[in-house]
Amino acid sequence: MTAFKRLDTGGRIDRSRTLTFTYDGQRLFGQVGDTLASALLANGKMVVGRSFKYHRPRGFLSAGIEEANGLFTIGEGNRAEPNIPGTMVPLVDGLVARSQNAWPSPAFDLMAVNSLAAPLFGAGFYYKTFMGPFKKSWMFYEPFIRKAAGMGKADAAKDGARHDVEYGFCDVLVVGSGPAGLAAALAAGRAGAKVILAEQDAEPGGSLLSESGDTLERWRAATLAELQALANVTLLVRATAQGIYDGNQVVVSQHLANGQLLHVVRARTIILATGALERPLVFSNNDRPGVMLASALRSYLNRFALAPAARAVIATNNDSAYATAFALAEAGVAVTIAEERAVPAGDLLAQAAALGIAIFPNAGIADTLGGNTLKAVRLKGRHSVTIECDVLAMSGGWNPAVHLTSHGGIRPRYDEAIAAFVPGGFADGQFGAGAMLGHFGLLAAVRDGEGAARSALTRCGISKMPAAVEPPAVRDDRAYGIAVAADPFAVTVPGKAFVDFQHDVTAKDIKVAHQEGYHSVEHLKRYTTLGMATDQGKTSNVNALAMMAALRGLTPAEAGTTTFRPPFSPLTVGALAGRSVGRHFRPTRRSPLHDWNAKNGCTFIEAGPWMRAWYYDWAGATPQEAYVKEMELVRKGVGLADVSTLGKIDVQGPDAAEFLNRVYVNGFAKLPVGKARYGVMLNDDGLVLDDGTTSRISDTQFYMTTTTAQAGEVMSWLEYLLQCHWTDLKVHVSSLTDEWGGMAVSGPDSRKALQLAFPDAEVSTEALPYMGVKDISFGGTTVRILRLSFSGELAYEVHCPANFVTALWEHILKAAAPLGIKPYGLEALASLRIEKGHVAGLELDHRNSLDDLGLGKMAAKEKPYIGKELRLRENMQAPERWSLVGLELMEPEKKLRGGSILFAATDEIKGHGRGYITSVTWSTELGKFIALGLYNGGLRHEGEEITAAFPLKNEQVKLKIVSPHFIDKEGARLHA
Amino acid sequence: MAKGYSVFSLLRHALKPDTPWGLAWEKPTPKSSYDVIIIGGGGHGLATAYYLAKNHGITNVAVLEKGYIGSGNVGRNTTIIRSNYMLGTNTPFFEFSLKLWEGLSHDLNYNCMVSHRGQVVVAVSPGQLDSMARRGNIMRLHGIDAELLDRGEVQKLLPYLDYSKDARFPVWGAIHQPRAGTARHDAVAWGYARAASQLGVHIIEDCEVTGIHMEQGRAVGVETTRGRINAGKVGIAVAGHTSQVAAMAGLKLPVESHILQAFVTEAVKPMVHHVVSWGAELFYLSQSDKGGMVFGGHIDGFNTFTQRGQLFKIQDVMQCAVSLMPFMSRMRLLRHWGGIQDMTPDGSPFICRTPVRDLYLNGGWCYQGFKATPASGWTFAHTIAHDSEHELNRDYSLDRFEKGGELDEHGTGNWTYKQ
Amino acid sequence: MPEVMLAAQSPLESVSAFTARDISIREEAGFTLTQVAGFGKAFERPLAAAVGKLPAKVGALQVNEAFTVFRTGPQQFWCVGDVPPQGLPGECLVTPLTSSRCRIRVEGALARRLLARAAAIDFDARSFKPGHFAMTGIHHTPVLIHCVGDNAFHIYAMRTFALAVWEWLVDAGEGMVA
Amino acid sequence: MRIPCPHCGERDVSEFRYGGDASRQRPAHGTGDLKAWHDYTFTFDNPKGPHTEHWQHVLGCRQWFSLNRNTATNEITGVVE
Repeated sequence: MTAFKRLDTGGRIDRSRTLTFTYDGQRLFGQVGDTLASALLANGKMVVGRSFKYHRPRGFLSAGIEEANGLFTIGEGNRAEPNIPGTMVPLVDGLVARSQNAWPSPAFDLMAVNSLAAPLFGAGFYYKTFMGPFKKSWMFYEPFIRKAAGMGKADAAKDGARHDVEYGFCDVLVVGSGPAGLAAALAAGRAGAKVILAEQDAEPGGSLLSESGDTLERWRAATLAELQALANVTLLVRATAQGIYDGNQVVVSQHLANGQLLHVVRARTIILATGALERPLVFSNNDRPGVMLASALRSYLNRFALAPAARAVIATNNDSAYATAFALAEAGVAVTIAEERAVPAGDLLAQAAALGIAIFPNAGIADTLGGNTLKAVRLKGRHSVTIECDVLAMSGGWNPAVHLTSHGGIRPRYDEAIAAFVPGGFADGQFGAGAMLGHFGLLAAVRDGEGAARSALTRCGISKMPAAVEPPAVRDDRAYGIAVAADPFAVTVPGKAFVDFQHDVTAKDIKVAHQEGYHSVEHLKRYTTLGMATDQGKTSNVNALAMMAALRGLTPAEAGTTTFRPPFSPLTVGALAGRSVGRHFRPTRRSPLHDWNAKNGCTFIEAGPWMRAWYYDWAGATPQEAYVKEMELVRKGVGLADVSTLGKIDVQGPDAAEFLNRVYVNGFAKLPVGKARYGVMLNDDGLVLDDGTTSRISDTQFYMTTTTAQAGEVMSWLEYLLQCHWTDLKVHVSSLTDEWGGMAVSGPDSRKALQLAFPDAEVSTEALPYMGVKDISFGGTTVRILRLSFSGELAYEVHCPANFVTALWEHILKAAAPLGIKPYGLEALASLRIEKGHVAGLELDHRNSLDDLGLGKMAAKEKPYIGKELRLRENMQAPERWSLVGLELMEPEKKLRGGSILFAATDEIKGHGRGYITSVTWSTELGKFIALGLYNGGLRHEGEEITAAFPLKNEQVKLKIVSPHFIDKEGARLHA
Repeated sequence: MAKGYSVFSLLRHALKPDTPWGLAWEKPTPKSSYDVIIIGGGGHGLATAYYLAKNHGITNVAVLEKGYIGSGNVGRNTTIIRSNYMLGTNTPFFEFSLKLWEGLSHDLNYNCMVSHRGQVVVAVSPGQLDSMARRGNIMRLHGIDAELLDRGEVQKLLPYLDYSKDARFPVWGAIHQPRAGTARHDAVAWGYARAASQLGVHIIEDCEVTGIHMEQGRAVGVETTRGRINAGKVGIAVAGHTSQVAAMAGLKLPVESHILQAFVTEAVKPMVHHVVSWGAELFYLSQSDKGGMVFGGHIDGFNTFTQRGQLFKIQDVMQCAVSLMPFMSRMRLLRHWGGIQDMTPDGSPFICRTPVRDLYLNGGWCYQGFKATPASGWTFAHTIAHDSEHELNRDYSLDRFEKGGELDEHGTGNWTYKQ
Repeated sequence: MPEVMLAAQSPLESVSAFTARDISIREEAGFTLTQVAGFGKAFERPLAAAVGKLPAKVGALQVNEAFTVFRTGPQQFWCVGDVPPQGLPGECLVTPLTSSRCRIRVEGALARRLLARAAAIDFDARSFKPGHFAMTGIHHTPVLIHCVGDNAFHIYAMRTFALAVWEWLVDAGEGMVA
Repeated sequence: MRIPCPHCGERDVSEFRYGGDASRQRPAHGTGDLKAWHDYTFTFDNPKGPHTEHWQHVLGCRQWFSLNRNTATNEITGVVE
């Protein structure tokens, strides 16, 4: 015999449409309109899970989002999600559900032996043991503890669902579609406001769905129909308002068939009509399957047409559970009420009597009897009778769902009259309505909702006020009239009386926490893990806080409550992440030559946001092989490299020269038109911000380049200086990074290559000397030729508008083909600059000063520049600072590695050393490995033999300190 | 008085359920005067009091906490402990801290669940791997454990990362510190409180300091919500609100208060057996003993005291989580919260004397306060007891910016000073 | 050597238009974009002479005969036309930006919904009407979105990010029609 | 948080770049006063309460501006004209 039976009539299920689903491999049937929970109950599944610590059998506690016990892994393979409350899963055909935390099954779980050791596992037991016998003993015990912890299992596969984020804007966001929310949405909608109504259930209606009778259903249907007809109202179902963030931004997560849609709603006003959640009562064995909340039982009965097989007991300390009792009696169930109060209201007594319901006043529950499921209850007090029953429904009062109000930092306030916390206030633009305010009763909810809508409309500046919302024609609008008994929170209960069901926190644990001094509500939570389970303490927090308050001799108001934090209910990481994951994690930045490179044997490498050309397969199959060939090409002939990723900035205006002169450490005021200059800029703190080459195009216009990595930083920095501080300077800066692309034409044959490519242009060393710049008109666009060299060879950069870069690149390759020109990539580019001793990203790491990089001489003596003052601080001028050196490997059979630590030959190899290696390359010129590094005292040690240690691989090698300019120290090649 | 904790005492209590455990720490009323007052009952303040008593025999000490102990960042962090530092005294300081962590539960007779499960920092480019190698080499040269892993080795250790072509940033390798790990954050505060209390330290909760009394340029006591309390010396350990408390003594500091968010998912069975950090963006994750994934990212990026984070940053961190570890997509976020961090321009802390005599400062912890807790308490106690810095905290002075002695590990500071 | 003409290449050459029942995404190339800035008000008169009426405040645009003029900063305009404006005097600081942006057209009954999944501004038909534009972010990159019809939009995306933005938009589109 | 850009209107904070305390007086360019630059660069009032600060609308008009925000509540009371 099962505890529940499905009724032949009533409820909101569709008996004509049967659905098939699988539970722990078993094929079961349910109806359209069922949740997984109601379908399992209809199939006689009372034990659906095991508790966290003691592995006690558990059944459904609730019918809603507060469910603590009935958690399942839903779906299979890459759609499987653990820890989903069955009460929130609408049944669909083919649904696959698995139970959790039990082996082999919830009904027969071998881990239940844990219960035997329960006295050991009291609150905070793990803090008191496992310290010995050795220092790191926890490492021995931890694996056992870890294995026992956790509920479901995560699946390692990539998520098969699709999640997206949608930004929404509205005048009024209404959270919750119970009577208060419906009334609020209707009133705001009628006034023409843009309204979003978010309902977490699959069906709108909130508490109305769990009531019986046509009157309410007619009102619900009519209200919904009108809302749906309003173009300015959007109704979202299976959509939970999870959190309110600064600026009244609300995250509403919505379940769709193929994934989740996260609505990020910027609401001018928010109406919270979130209702209330019922509290369990705390008594011995209150976790036995068959014990549930009274509201849940009403919901199973009225919404899902499930009635206890024959007998039910209702335990309550307030009036609200009587509705459940009456509905059960009307459905033919034998009902007994165990009333904690001495004298329930007279009208309830009369109605109960008329329905043949027995009431025991002053009679809490002493204990429940049965095995895995409930068989009977024993009442406490003078009655001390045992009553057989299929289901025990309990109501310990109601907690207004105040969660969202406190996300902005407003703490809830305790209301003695209803023995519960209510909103402590509302942030600007937020309003509450109905049960969440502690206003219980249907008509109160409708009134509240309409009133909140009017306040919201006023706040939005909408002056049109809507027609009044007609409330449902109900006679009896009983406010739940909670009259709390003397000891509502049952501080002294014998046996295992659960407060937090999922985390197995009992009344005794709370007593222990009190005895040990963990008094603050936060200490209580953290010490006992109360409220930390997947139900986030929705049913347990207030009971526990009130019990602790009682133990401390305080009122709950004095003891205070904990802070509610988002999300309101557990929300998948994937839903919050949306589509910005995997290859869309961050946008990929591509050079104008990307497509050409992709088609022409280029291997790419990620460099920050960029995909850069790493090496080309003409030179080799591996980067190690290819970069050496590519270097040789540049050193001996001519190569072509994509340098489009460099930051480029247009600096214009009458004060442009003065501006650059302030920003760079070296002088730019007198740079002639048609000339480029290498410049370095510092931050205010005197450390190097960036370097680059800047050319003067006209008296009032400069073409600045920056490093690839710092382009964005430098741009913002220049704008900051001009817009916030040097507002008197007439200078305008614009980013040209995307507008201009460029290529380096490098190598002894580079001039010949240019002559072949641009036969009409004069590129002789007289016409275009080193650091000369000229614009030519070519192929229908402007081509800028800059005689610069990163490699140390005779070299040029050729820039043009990005649209034409590929065509220009192909043209140069074709024109200079007789010279054997080929493309070279980033690896070779970076290696060539090491040979020349140019600093780059690995040296410009925001820790180094100008002097550290060997560039101190560049700084102007007289002229002020940014960072000048702080650059001259004591330690930054210290002779023992680490500064740039070149390094040559002295042991050719060994390997040299970036990140090696440098020591003097006589040093003991330990500690921080005297420096480190930043960049390493094979030098095609020298036929050996060389490196750049920073070394204590720098080039004062030129010629010394030192040691590089790489203890991660147990390697040490001998190096010689040399000038960082490994090639062409005199610059003859540059000026050729 | 609390009794000793052990498996035996636990058994005794199991068999005799009516004998209550005593208070973990005493709850005395404040005296009118102490030798040393520590402002702030967080991890650092409590550890300082403990080591003042234990190492220096100074037991006439009060720790003043405005709320409940551990209500600040010690109870809000992602519980990571490690010693992968490479600059100045950072390296020995954090290694000393890790060594103290190793014996902490034993020392305090309180199980802080110090788990040396190892930390793996995943590199996404060859250049980044070189930088990590530099760090790892420095560690090894200080006798600290570190291993360089290639992509294949990372895959063996962390099979759940994204190694597919879909990964926006590829796994190039990693650096692994096997002795790094996690500790149970609340237990650290409680354990220090209990141990300090047993040595005679007064831990006074719900006692907010509202002023610092000065006479002739010396700190001589504090004004509190529970009255004036005199002191021979006053130590500040209130990370998050350091500027406010220092201002009571007229000090303006190189500190800005920023919010750092943290996240925890529902518990699942063991899946992630290390602390995993990422080089693509600042991101770190571990699985708690209870089963939840605990993780975080960067600060939100502007100064605030609100303890609630910005949505865009939450989304950023979730995107990191799923992109590095695709399984995270179906994990459900249970809670997120924020802690207020003292951000300093170079990302390194202060443990030092101040321009005010008998007033000492411990703050500026940026992201790294939790792992520093034992060494911070140890060296701050030394600095207070001897009125001079310990060799391990000699670089953590207030005047380092005047001298150009920044200690920038790129754990990142408040960086807004650059503009 | 014969006269060489360099052919223009789009960053979206590797992809083709996305079309579904209520949404289409395609590149709309063939425009010139010229930024003109200046100091004070002096540069506005000669600029107006060249491109027509200027919009009064940032975020406003003016559709003139040859140019659509966007006011993109307090003292900065973007002029979009078939050819760049001619004859601007020295007080106009001219920065050609034609290559720097890629223009993507999003159109259809679902266009507003799609954009709401791409950018955090309000695309409601009652507030973002034809003739409006906004500078905002899509997929972490700066864009200018111009409403050119009831359900038609031009997105000016950064060239180097254009393919990333394109793939991001198409991905959103696929999600909506799936 | 929503930031009111004086040019583009109210936008999500993620479109902006933060620039720190705007009440600090930047020492005159080239003043040579090391102490002044140290104090300006490295020390902060860091108030818990009203704060004037720089923001740049990087994903919009790229303009820098100042606004008043309460750091205790994140409430923004307006743009500094």
